[in-house]
Amino acid sequence: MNIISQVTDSAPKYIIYDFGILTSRIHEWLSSMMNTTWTSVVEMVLIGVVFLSFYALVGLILVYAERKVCAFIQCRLGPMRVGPWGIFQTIADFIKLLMKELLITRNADKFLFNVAPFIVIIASFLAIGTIPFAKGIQALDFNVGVLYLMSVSSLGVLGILLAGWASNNKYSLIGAMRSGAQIVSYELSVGLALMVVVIFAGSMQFSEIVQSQATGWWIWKGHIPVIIAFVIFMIASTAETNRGPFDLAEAESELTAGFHTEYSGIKFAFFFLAEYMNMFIIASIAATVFFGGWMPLHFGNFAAFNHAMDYIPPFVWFFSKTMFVIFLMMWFKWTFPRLRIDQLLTLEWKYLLPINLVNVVLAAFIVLMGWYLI
Amino acid sequence: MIEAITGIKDSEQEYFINMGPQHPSTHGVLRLVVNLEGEIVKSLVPHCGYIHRGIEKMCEKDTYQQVIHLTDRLDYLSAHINNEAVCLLVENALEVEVSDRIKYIRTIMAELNRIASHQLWWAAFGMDMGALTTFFYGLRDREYILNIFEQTTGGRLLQSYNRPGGLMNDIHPDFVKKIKEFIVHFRKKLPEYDELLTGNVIFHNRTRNIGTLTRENAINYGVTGPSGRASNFACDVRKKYPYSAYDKVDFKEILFTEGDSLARYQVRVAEMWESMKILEQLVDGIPEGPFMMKMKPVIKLPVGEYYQRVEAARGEFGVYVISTGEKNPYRVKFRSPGLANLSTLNHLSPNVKIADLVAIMGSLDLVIPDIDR
Amino acid sequence: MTNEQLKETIEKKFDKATFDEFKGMLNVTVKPEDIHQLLDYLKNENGLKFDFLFSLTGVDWSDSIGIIYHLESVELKHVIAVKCKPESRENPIIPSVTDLWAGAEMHEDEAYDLFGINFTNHPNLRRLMMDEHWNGHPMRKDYVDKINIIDLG
Amino acid sequence: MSTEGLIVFFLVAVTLVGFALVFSSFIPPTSKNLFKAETYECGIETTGITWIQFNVGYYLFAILFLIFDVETVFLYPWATVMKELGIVAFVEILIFLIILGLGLLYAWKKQALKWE
Amino acid sequence: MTGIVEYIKDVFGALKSLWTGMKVTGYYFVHPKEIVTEQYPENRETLKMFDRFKGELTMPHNEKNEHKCTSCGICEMNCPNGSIEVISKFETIDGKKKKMLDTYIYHLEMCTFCDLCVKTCPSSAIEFAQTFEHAVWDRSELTKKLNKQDSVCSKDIKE
Repeated sequence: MNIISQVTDSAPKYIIYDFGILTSRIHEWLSSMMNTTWTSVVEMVLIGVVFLSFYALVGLILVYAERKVCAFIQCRLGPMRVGPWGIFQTIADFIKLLMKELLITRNADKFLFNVAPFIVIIASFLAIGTIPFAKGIQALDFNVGVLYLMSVSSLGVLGILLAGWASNNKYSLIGAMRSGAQIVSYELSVGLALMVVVIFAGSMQFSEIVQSQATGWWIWKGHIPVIIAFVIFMIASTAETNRGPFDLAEAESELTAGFHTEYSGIKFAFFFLAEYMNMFIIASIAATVFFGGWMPLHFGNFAAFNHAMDYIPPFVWFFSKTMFVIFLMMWFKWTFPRLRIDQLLTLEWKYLLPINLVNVVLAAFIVLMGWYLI
Repeated sequence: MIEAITGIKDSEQEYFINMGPQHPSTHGVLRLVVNLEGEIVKSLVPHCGYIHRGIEKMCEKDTYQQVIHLTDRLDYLSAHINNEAVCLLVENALEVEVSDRIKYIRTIMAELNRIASHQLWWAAFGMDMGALTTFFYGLRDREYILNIFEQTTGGRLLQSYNRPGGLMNDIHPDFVKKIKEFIVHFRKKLPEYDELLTGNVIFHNRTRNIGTLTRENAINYGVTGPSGRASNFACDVRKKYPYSAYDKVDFKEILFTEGDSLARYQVRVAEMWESMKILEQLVDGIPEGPFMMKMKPVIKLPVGEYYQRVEAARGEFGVYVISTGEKNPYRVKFRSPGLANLSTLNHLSPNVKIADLVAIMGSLDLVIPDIDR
Repeated sequence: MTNEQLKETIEKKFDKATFDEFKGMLNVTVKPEDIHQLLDYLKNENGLKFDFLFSLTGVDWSDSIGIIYHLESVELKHVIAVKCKPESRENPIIPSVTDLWAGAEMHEDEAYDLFGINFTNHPNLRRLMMDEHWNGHPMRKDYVDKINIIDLG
Repeated sequence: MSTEGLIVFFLVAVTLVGFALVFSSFIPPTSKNLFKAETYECGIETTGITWIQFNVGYYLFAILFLIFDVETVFLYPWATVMKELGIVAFVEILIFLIILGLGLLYAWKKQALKWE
Repeated sequence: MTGIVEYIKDVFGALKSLWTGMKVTGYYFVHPKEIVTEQYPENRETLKMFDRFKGELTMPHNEKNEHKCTSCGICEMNCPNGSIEVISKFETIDGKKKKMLDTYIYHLEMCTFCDLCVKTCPSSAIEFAQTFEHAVWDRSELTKKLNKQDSVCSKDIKE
């Protein structure tokens, strides 16, 4: 294809597929047809539609994947009825939830009760824009990408807090309070764990972080501090997304359903969807930062092997890495018992935070001494 | 602000929350009215009776054979052991000596039932703690036992297999083979239980030093069974007053001294091993003999009062019968282990968190129909 | 201690108590005014040490309504049944033993609920099984409830 | 592109939820029932009010969080330029982190990191 | 210093215990052979209950439309829940008045499957069938008449 041949002479050798060219072609084509304002309007509508459909698709796939993974872990088959191997189960569920009556309890704070699902969805939707799926496929490429992502992703918990508070249900309220405690704690660890890679990469921009891993992923290149950071990031981000074993805000054996006890129909579905999208976002960030994002796997001097790897499209690399991390998170959830609220805080403040601080210093030291692979 | 709305002073506001009757972790329809301070339980009042069926009253109208099927429905997870208690009571009252075959089969069935009960408890306890996978592993292994039950007795959960004076049917020809298969299977799977929960650091921290019951309190509250033995209270009726074939087998009474939720957990897991040992000793040597002794079609107990104790999966199960010489008992009382175990919840719950309350309830292994009767 | 010895020991202290033995179980029957003292004695006396109350049963003897306590000594391994028969059938009053055995609380609640036995000094006497506003005490022999009970007899 | 992109993403998310909510409040069958609007508390009516002041036990954590979150924001610019500045940056941040670490240690020793 | 060593030991011990648990679940994830799900409506043909399974009470009839019930009422007497009603009639055969079964009513909704009726039946006229799909739309459908239309009692029929 034209795209590939163009790239090979100008860009460095390892990038075969550059979607930046595709997007700029579309941009040129659009601007040749209409004036600048309309071009950008059409582009934005395009971006919105593409990401919306992507968002919905990922949500459906992840719910299905979770049900199958947990079923296999539990010696079950999982959904098998709707479609072959039950692949249309989530679509059926979605339609069912859409057709359910929306209930609001009598004493609820109706405005906040309705606002809460907006917040969780907005938070996850804003975050998904920063993820670099391939070279050139990234809607929002800020130079403070990591910071932006942290700030946006912590918005979601606000929705959970509001949902729990507005329901006027005692279980929901306790669930909301718990999620407050959780966000207060684990925000720090996510930030500090990502900081380790920022130190190595020397940039907070996601596209540059990916570029810096062209010669090798940070989890190899940065060895000990990055591995520690990855473990901490996995723990803390699982907590951030309110997933088991940190699902204290839901805790169905203690608080029946926690913050979403009173939600029904599509409103409940949005909380559900947001949880899975957050999982996807966290996983793709982990893939981007620690496993090189869409960068193919390269081994030192095996030129033939590296070249072969280059031909696998970046989408495949990105999604397989993301799926691996998502699988890890599912594996955690279906293995471990839930933590208690004080243990949750102990884990953060007495274990993750001190280790993290030491780890940041260690990473800085290693960068200083140049003991990492380039 | 709230003071202005409600007229209640901030310091006097009480936060009451109903756990149950429709709550996932009460395993039935128990209702706990919990007074909370934030996450911490200040006090707790259990309300029972949501599944009260008046079984004791119903027994007064039934013959002794008909009482059996009601005992199934007390602690449905140790249905077989409850049946056995009534049968032993009638046999002792009429001074009927049952054959060794009956004794052996009863003991095997009781131990299978105990394992099945503990498996379900383990499964549900893990689920209470948030580890949902344990539920399926526990039920998967329990299925083997239920199949053995079904093949011989025709019932999976409620068997009504024991009859005063013997058994309903003889064992199925495959009975021994299937038990041996089960033992081979379960000896492989039981270590997984330990790997999944017992050693897990989260589980350990959630249960250690939670709901500690001292030996004095265990006796004082009448807590029996695994929960009592976790507090070093040697309350095993199988050892104290051996019945059926328990005097012929060699097994350990599991005793722990800690008395916390973890100890209660460990006692039950260890008891599964012990029960398997009992099964192994008995299953090969089931003697020949009749499976039903000769009994009159209408059983009338001599005038008097009878008490029979057996060790059910949750503790000491007792049947107290006053007979006036009629074919119906005059008064039947079932000493349910559940009610005594529940009464400690009051004592154990203050100053624990909600999550701990769930852990304590799970470790006490409450079965609500047993409490309500 | 054998049942004979038990009988002698108790008789020395409580001469009004009546004794009978059936199927190896010693039964002691006392009036409500002595019951608490007797149980206290049984629990705390050195040679007796009946510290495990394994059953507390309400009984309707048709002429009276009372309680049977089944006691066991964990250490000395002997058992005894203590009966208490108040005079009044309509309103039997028995002192509570919750101060001796904390576990008796819910059993006494149950006896109150189903038999209508009033326990004095009970910390929180309430209906355990039935609805709070239930009329009557279902386990009494003369209790009739035409609406709720399917009569099988 | 970035700022406009933000607005686009925001609007798309709002439209998605808003449309679904509007759809869901008109299309599905509804039925009126007094008890439907009851708060769920395991099938029992709630006693007392839900929104009262109660001790959630993490006030101190919230304060600590503020301190450390600000610190993280401070650290990010440093992390970005750490490679270029070298030893100076390292020593400076080491001092900064040691002071912070001492603070955490102090809070730890003072039992502030204990849920009450 | 020992404090720090303990601390590090704690962390690694915890991680190790988590890994042990993950090994178990991971094992099952990659071993689909361990799956125990039975796909119920699909396996109807192969699904066979044990002979002794107590599904519902039936009264076997032979091809001549005969059953063994003599209408003695022992099963009704033994049933703890009153789920059996035996309605008998008197017929004069060869000049002798004989008790015959008119209708044998079985309330499946009340039955607790205690097996007392089958075990006490002196003529082995009733037995439990292995059916288990009892769900119906209306409770009254669970009240069944066990003897077929115009069936007669014959003590000597062979099963």
